[in-house]
Amino acid sequence: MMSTFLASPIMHNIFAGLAQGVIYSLVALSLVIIWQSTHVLNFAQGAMAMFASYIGMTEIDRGLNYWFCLVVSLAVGFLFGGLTERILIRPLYGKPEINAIVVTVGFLGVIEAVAQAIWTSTTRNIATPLSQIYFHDQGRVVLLSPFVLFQFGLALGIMALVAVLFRFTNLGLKLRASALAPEVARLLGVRVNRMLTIGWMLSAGVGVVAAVIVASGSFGLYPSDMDGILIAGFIAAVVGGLDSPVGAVIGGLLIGIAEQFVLAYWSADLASLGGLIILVVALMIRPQGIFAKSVGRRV
Amino acid sequence: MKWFRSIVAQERTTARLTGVLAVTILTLAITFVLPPVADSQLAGGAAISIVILGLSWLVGWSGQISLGNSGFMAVGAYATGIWAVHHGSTPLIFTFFLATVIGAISGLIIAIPSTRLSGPYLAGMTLAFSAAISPIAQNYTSVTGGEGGLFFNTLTTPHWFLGLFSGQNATINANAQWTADLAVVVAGVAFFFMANLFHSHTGRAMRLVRDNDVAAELVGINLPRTRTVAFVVSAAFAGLGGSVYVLINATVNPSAFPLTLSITLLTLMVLGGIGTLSGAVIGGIIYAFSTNLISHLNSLTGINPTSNLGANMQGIIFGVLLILTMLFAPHGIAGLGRRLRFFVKSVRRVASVSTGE
Amino acid sequence: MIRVENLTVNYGAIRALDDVSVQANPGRVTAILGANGAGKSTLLRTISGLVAPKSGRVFFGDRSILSTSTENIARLGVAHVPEGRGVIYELTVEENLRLGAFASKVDIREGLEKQYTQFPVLGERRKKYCATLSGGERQMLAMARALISNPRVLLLDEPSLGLAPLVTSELMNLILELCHASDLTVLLVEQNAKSALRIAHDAVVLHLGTVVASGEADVIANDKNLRHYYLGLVQ
Amino acid sequence: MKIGKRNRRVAALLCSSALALATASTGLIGASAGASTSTPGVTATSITIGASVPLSGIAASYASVSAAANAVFKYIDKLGGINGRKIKYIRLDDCYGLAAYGLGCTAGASTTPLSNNQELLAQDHVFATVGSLGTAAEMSVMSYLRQNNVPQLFVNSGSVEWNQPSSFPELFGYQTSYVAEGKIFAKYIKANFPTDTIGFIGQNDDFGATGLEGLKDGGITIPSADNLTYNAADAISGSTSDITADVSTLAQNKVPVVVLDAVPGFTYGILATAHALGYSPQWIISSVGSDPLSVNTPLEAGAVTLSYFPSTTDNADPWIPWLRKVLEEDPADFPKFNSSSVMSFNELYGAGYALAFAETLRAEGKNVTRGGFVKALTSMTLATPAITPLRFTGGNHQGMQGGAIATVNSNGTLAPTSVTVTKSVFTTTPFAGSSINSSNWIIAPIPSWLK
Repeated sequence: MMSTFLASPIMHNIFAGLAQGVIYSLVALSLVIIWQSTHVLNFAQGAMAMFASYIGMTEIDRGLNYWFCLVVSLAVGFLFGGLTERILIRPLYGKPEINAIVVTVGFLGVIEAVAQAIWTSTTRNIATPLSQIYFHDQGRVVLLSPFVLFQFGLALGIMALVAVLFRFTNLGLKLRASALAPEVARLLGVRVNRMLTIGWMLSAGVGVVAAVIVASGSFGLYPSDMDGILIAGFIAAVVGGLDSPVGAVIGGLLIGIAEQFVLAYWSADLASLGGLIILVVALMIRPQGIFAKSVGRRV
Repeated sequence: MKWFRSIVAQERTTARLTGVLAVTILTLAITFVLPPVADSQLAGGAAISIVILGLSWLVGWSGQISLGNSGFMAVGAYATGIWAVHHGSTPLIFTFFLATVIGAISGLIIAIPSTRLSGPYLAGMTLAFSAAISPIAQNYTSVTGGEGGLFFNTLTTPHWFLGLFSGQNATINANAQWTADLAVVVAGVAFFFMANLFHSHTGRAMRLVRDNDVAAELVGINLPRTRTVAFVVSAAFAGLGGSVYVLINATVNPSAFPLTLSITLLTLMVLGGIGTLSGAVIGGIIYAFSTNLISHLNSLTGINPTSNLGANMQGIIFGVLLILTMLFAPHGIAGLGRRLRFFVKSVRRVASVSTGE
Repeated sequence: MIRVENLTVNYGAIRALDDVSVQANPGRVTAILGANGAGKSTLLRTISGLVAPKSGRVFFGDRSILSTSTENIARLGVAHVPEGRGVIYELTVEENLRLGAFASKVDIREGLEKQYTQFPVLGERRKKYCATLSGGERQMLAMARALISNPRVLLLDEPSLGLAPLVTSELMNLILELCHASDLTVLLVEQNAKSALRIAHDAVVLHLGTVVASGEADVIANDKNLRHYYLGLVQ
Repeated sequence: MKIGKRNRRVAALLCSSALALATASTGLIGASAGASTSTPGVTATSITIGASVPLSGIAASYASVSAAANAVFKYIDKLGGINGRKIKYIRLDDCYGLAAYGLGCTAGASTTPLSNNQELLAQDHVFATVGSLGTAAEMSVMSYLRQNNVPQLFVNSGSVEWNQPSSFPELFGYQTSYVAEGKIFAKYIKANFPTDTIGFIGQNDDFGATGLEGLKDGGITIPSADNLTYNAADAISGSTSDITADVSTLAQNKVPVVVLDAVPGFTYGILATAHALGYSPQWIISSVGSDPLSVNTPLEAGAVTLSYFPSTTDNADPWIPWLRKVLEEDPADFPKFNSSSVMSFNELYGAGYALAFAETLRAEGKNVTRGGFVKALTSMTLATPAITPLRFTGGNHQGMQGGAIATVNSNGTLAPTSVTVTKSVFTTTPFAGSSINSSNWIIAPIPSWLK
């Protein structure tokens, strides 16, 4: 009984939506971490993650282990995030917020062009150690595979790790304080600049996890593979509230499922409208995102 | 007519008219000197500058950010395209009017749910609009022509204008210049209108709302209505710009209006300088001619421009230029000029103070 | 302990402090008085390194701290309670306190216990978000957070702002007590000159960025002209 | 000197306009060069042609098509050119017509197929555009080129739009139309899977729509449940959800044969998704999306496709070693190409239209005009590597008429790199009801002047 339920069309759509949704969630989470600390909307977030996953994951071609390559990608992501904050973003603090948009858009262009110049735009196939073949149940497909389960586990693990880090560790407390009240944090001896760099590193790392999942999936790795996902991630972050990591995660899952249901029951061409409808409805009800802490207007 | 007076400044309208007219005529004169390719590029730049001006008004004067202006532009563009396919022979002025009005209506539709939003939330809401345009255009093929879009050929160069040209490439040159001149004239009209708007009652109210919405409310400004007006005007300009843009290109299709175009518009506006006429002009110039500069820089590297590295070098240079401009001219290129003037002025003042004492 | 010499600070074209010299010693409360815009907060912010002066020198003991970063000044033992108290509303009471302990090598648990003993109200509300605290409780939290790192210098910016007279009076007594108990150097910026002068040992009067008077608090408090023109104290 | 506030604003705008003039002038030096004879682009010693093609962005893998054409032209130039004229081939990047607004596209903010064509005509004074790529991109410049009487030759697309001799007399297609391809697939299906249900996944534009039309015209009915499309724009955004839905629908219905009209990136995605679903039907893939080097997955092995060229590893065909030699001699376009490199269909495809252009130009003789070129092109037999005739007439500008059924091999490495092409070639026209003829494999002899 249970198993036919898992293979039912509705579960089919829920699994497909969740598989896409956790990717959006991770990207949204990474955008939120940066937004909280530096109030920068990083359009290059997806491209940075793509680049790190190219550096790490193409090592598989040299016969290296998938897990090792994943760790390499993460390390490159951390480094990349930190350097970006130090070199490109730091000069922008105190400047109009819109300037950061231009810089990150420019950076996005540079990263994708460099990636195409090095690796060309041909899709790369990443062989995963876990099978991507979906489970079958009495001849019917259940839209879950060992890799998809791993994908869920990895995403949940990363989200939990981020939550624990922010909520229960001294580093997390310093990160939050630096984001909420940088001047006060400095007066209390917190090295705020270092915290901002660490925030970008963490955020880039979370993005890399999303990019590696994308690259390992059925569309492979190519230089623009994160473009659409970044936009969906941004929408998810806005739906959840840009200062709420929990909201980002839930927003991502919502958008993933909404897209899948529009696709299945309305029109494939209009799939992306699913997420947009959620966005519009959410903002009309709560103008600062569903999970925003309502802070009164400060005069 | 109260609403009309509220958006047209009463003072110094003639002065502004003279200013815009001077620049328009100068630009028209320049089109006679420019090679035809540059004329074509200028035409596109003029169309985009109208859109940038509308965005600049929204961001610079009312303090609202929008990622939806490519959507408003697409609405004006499709209105133009659909009209041109069915009624190709109507006077252009009517087409422009139609695109402007339909653009404004789309702005109204987006503004109503957006007045309570700000910052990235407003960006998200407006992005939803521009992101929806492409799938909708693809889905309703019978009206929009789907993926391939619509094709029309409405811009015909008049005979008297053709007569000005002779020689082997006469038609090519004449057509290129005619489209450029047409786009420049439309842009001139749009810029004149905006110059007045900047100094109108509405413009001043807008500034107050941007700088301090609480104070604005206290002096009796209706916040939602002011914000809505800002959107409607911005969308009307985008609609007009989109109309000129597709008439120049003789085709309208979804891939011309990806949501990344909104980000590009924002980028061009910031590069030029936010909230000023000259900023929008510079943004249009960057749009039109940056490719030339980039190709030139690319040729300096000595890499074969058709190789994989060479073709992508173009994008690398573009991105690097964007970043460098923002790092070294954070208030845009127009702002750079202003800062220079301020610097000269303050040096003079310091000099006069020290000698005066 | 804190010595400021010939300090001049500009905000753009506006001169906020002009050739200001101030000295504050351990075990003494030094009040910085003056009207709104006199440059009191700027003085504290410059000591903490939040504002870069145009000229002048700032010493912590014998060490010049002019080019030291805010974070490192805090780590030296300068606790600055900024205007508006600087309590982070989105964090809990305990998180705010823990944050205060990072500036020194003090054991966090011990520090927390000590502050909860000193301020029992905070102990009761340790899991509450600061947005839910009253003005007096927020001030207590700000004090506790500053004290948890066992600082040697305490910079207080308008602690009485928004407090009821009775609470202000208690607060001032506490400041004096702390100052004596741990040989603390206290720089107390106040618009409420009366309360400040009641506990201060020394006082400095600022007007439009310049020092118009400095010396023993008693002397300042009894100068009629100062009282009238700069301190707003009329009998 | 005191300048009023208003005047300053005017001055600023004037300066900006001057800046426009200055910027526009850079890169345009020498704009008026060439064009000394009556035919644009033709001088006594050279002929200039151009193309707007994707060199960067998602379709950049097609860059090797025009690169190979360029290599052929350079080879011909080394032999002395055509009637004493060297061929100058200008290739401009248009990012597949996906208006280059940043993401994934690097051609520059305002570059479009139209702006590229304006540049080719007004600045480079090209004789013709040769081998420009993309259906939507080339449709957007048809009228412009027609207005200016510029031949638009060998458009790289299987749309039937290129075959309108009465309204566009200078417009010529090149590859077999998607309709004809569909019809030939239909014939193959009827012969090999007469009783099976057939599924279809196509791009939701001209490509998918006309391909499906061809299948229907060939007598294949596809149940509506198995007739699926994906959003072409998703190719840019990386959205995968509709592909997963499409493939799982076919998998649930256990459809044994599936026709794919997709670009290589999506062919990859579809094959990988099907593999994940444990679903392995017989794939029949359009030539547009089947090049094994571009699809780059062993999952493609066994798939059937249409080929208008011999296998790239078939050294018995004289064109293969000839083209390898040509590519090796052009290190600027093929930097790392050597005797052990693998050649893809893209290179054969590009070389094919370059040869067609060169041969026509040669046939036209010393006196070159656009009208003369079109006349020569519609009345001659072209020798190209194609195994199906590339032939134009006054009434048919489509280009190739068919191709051979080919199968993708697995050669044991990670990616399959070879294709076996059957020896019989099918030809047909895009017109409804026209019959499909089976003819012999053509190996056109390499003209002696090219050796």
